[in-house]
Amino acid sequence: APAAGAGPADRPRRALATPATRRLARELGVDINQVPGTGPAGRVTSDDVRAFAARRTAPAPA
Amino acid sequence: MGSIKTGTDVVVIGAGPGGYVAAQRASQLGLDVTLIEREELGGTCLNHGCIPSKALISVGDLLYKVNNAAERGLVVKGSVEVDFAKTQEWKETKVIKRLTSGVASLMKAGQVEVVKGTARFTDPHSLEVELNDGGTAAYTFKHAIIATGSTAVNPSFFPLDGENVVDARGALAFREIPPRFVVVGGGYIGVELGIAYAKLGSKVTIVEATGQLLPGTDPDLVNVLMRRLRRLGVTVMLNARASGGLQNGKVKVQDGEGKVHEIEADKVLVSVGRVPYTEGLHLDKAGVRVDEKGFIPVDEQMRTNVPHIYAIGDVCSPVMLAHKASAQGRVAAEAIAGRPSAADWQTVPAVIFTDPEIAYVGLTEAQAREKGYDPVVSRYNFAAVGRALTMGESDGMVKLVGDRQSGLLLGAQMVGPEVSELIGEIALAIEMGAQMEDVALTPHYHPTLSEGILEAALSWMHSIEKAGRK
Amino acid sequence: MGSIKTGTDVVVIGAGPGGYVAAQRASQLGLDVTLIEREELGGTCLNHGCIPSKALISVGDLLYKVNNAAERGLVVKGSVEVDFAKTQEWKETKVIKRLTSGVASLMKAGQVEVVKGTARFTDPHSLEVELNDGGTAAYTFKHAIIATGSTAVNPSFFPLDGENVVDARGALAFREIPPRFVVVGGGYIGVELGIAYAKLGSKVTIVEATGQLLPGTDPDLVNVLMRRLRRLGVTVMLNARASGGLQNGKVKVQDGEGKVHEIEADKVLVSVGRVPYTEGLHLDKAGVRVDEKGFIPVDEQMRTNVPHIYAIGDVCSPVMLAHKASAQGRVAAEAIAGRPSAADWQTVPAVIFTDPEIAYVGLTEAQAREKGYDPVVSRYNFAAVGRALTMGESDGMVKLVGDRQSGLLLGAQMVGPEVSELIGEIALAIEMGAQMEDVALTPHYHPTLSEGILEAALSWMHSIEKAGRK
Ligand SMILES: Cc1cc2nc3c(=O)[nH]c(=O)nc-3n(C[C@H](O)[C@H](O)[C@H](O)COP(=O)(O)OP(=O)(O)OC[C@H]3O[C@@H](n4cnc5c(N)ncnc54)[C@H](O)[C@@H]3O)c2cc1C
Ligand SMILES: Cc1cc2nc3c(=O)[nH]c(=O)nc-3n(C[C@H](O)[C@H](O)[C@H](O)COP(=O)(O)OP(=O)(O)OC[C@H]3O[C@@H](n4cnc5c(N)ncnc54)[C@H](O)[C@@H]3O)c2cc1C
Repeated sequence: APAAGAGPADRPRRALATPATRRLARELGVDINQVPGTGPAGRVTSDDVRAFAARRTAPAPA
Repeated sequence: MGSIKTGTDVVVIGAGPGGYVAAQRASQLGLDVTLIEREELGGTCLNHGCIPSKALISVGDLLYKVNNAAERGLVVKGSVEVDFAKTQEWKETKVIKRLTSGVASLMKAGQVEVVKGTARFTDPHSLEVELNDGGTAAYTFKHAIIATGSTAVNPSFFPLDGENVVDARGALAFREIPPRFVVVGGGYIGVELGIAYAKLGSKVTIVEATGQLLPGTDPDLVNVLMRRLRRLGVTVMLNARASGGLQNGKVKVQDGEGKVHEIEADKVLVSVGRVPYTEGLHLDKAGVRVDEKGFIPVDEQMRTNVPHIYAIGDVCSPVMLAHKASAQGRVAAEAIAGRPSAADWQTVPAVIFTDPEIAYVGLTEAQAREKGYDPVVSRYNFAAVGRALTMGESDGMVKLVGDRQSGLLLGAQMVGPEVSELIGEIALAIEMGAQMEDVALTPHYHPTLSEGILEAALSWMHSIEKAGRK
Repeated sequence: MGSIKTGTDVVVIGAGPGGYVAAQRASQLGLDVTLIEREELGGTCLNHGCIPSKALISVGDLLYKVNNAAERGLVVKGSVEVDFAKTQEWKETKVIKRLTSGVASLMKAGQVEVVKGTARFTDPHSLEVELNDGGTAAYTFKHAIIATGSTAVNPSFFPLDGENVVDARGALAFREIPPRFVVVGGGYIGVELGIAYAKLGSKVTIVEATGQLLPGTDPDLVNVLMRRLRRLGVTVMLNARASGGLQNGKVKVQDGEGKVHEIEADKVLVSVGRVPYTEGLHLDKAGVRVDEKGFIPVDEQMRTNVPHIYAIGDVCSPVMLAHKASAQGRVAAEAIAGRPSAADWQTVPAVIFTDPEIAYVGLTEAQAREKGYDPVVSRYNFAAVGRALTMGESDGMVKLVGDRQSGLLLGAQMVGPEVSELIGEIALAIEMGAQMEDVALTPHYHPTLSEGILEAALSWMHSIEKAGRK
């Protein structure tokens, strides 16, 4: 129990998101810190991540 | 011998909570794993750290509780004696041995090859093991995970003698309860063991160089502990320096004013820190870099500067905690298996098994302010928590830190009964990005200690409501 | 007298955990509140229920633990005796009294007018109080909150005699530990008190009419409890019916095969259920409807059929739990103050303070299937949890229920040490809509009992991964 508390990810501008959502972002190759959050207190939801990934990979309209 | 090289997907060096968990996870993911350990499976944690310390603490606790239950109508006619040989035997066979054989079964089930010996790198893709049974063996590997842990500092100002001046490992293995026990270093290891032996019957003195026990811990929490230490008869010397070892049964301690005291002692525990352990590993042969303090720097996937070599646990950062090692072990194994895992948790909870227990996670008020939040703190005392009163354990409090604007729960600092378990709820809340309201509106069973959290969250909400949030 | 009517914004009838919390919250929100209680502040819960039962349980627990710690090296030379008068005095003065005076201070701080007496409605906007000190007082109110709670069933087949055949309130107030104690009814109240007295020295028999103790509880949990009861020497008779009261120191019990046994008993606790209590309230004069079982139906804001009259706690639904009453009290107070609060929580955790403890929340596997989920269950035994071994408390397990498709954590069933506190994490997880992964990826301190939850969540993830989620 020494100097914990300050976790490795206590870094500035860390997106607010649950562990499962973070993992989803990594799975989809999305930098979660770029995803705008629509949840409470600006939380990034899994839908936000999916939408972001879809926008990114959506083929440009022909 | 030593010339036949066995190939393996993953070699894990060190079988502590970092290494054995990494080995297990890698094997679950279909990798071929070799785990090298020169002592017992389970590492420091299971054999000489977390587990044996908590075993002694819980025995001391029970003894102390029953000897202080007269008010509750439990009267000791005669006495409750400690048969310490029995305690130690129980600790070894019914606690440690069960867990380490559990680890052995896990390794077997996962078809992890366990090699007993000391590993050293020979080049970036191979290593050699000096086998405990004699001889050497050589391995080539696609990936390596370094999990060699840490070791107690042996300070020149108070050198260990392995007999009466010992590190925590030695103190956990005492054959008898030392009548007079001096602890040099008031960090969590020293304080936990100091209290355990005090409850078991030792006259204990804790010598701490700084102005506070448990440096780095919220002073509000430590104050509650200090009151209990007084009741336990533990002497605490702050701003004090012990030096020169145990001489004629005495320890020299210089206090803050420069006055020198001689404290009688049968045994001395020196616990002044732990350092990463990579001795004899020949990291240079693998090309793995260490920093100026000896830690192996890693990225979010636990990769060292050599991309196919990972490091986890105590060896890679000064947050030396078993669960951090295990979580990192899972990340490293998954990364090797090609998964997008990362050590990106927000918080690592801290617990100290003192009496009362201390636990904290996330940000303190000061840390929150530094990070640009507008922190509001609420507290709730266990003296007003029904369950605490029914247990006869009403010292302590819950402090919750929340951000005024967003309502986010940023951190908790607690001291009191079972806060080691209560912290789990808050750690999850923080990882989930919970707002204070989420905690305040979640039903908490009555009567439980976790109502302390509920009440602190409710009072946080109500204070914001009074002050006006927007 | 009785003709001068005092007007008030909110009148609360009954000062249990429903009523006093509602009164406090209403006053915080700026309302003028009158609280009417004919007995002590704190209601059943603080005076004759949750709190005193847990006080006796914890004393019995400590005694049992120390008498069974020889393996851990604690040897009782002589004996640990129970001075039960002392225990009761402690329970009354240091536990109950402290909490009830805490409630009194809260009421004072909130300027709640506390009236000691029995209330009855005279019309939809006024009531009369038969004062404990004599005389009556009359009140008109804008809003009323009915929080009159529940009362123990006094069954005709085994009538209470208030002396040797008692309800829980009576059993909590025994002046001596009954040498032979029979419990009629194996619900949580009976089993908790049965175990408490067994540990304190009674020879205990529990008679339950159905085929399982704690009807409605996951049998996996009850099985663990049954083993412990055997070790405690508690006799459990299932499918058995006691009747006819205590005759010549004997209780007649007919077993499942129709055979009649005579069980010797000094005291008998009859705990066969509780019913809503509205006697003498004259609900009809206020126009408040009750259902066929006597409960007052309410909407999500705790409104009865009369929109300005609310009902909370035991009187309004068969889930008779103190924290539910308190949470509903907050909702009612906030609704009266015009806030959009609602009793819309997903889960109310259940805890049973047996040995080992039982706790559950959310859905069981069967319930999840019924609701159309595809449930996957994982379990983890406390025998593999380091902290449990260090406490010498390794019986029990954690069961987690999750939905295969969505990964949602749906419920948990636990039996083991301190699960009363562990359930807080899961209750929050469910309220937050957490996935199993969220729990599995949140660092849990080592060594803690909550690692049982972590390991169950991890093994859930890994089993899904093997089976393939999509
Ligand atoms: C008294 C005490 C109490 C503690 N209490 C707690 C607590 O309550 N909670 C908590 O989280 N942490 C606690 N810790 C810290 C915890 O023990 C460590 O954080 C944890 O053990 C680190 O795990 P690890 O896997 O990184 O290394 P270790 O557990 O140190 O394991 C490293 C292993 O590597 C082996 N090894 C090293 N070099 C080689 C080599 N070249 N070849 C083969 N094998 C090698 C060692 O023999 C050792 O078994 C405590 C520590 C102490 C000393
Ligand atoms: C032995 C036992 C153990 C229990 N353990 C637990 C537990 O561990 N956890 C848990 O959640 N629940 C437990 N319960 C249940 C818990 O006590 C109730 O759910 C809770 O007390 C309900 O609160 P309430 O405010 O609805 O009513 P009560 O607490 O019953 O309060 C109602 C109050 O109204 C007063 N009253 C009634 N009519 C009038 C009137 N006309 N005028 C004035 N005053 C009136 C009564 O005197 C009483 O004080 C236990 C119960 C028992 C009996």
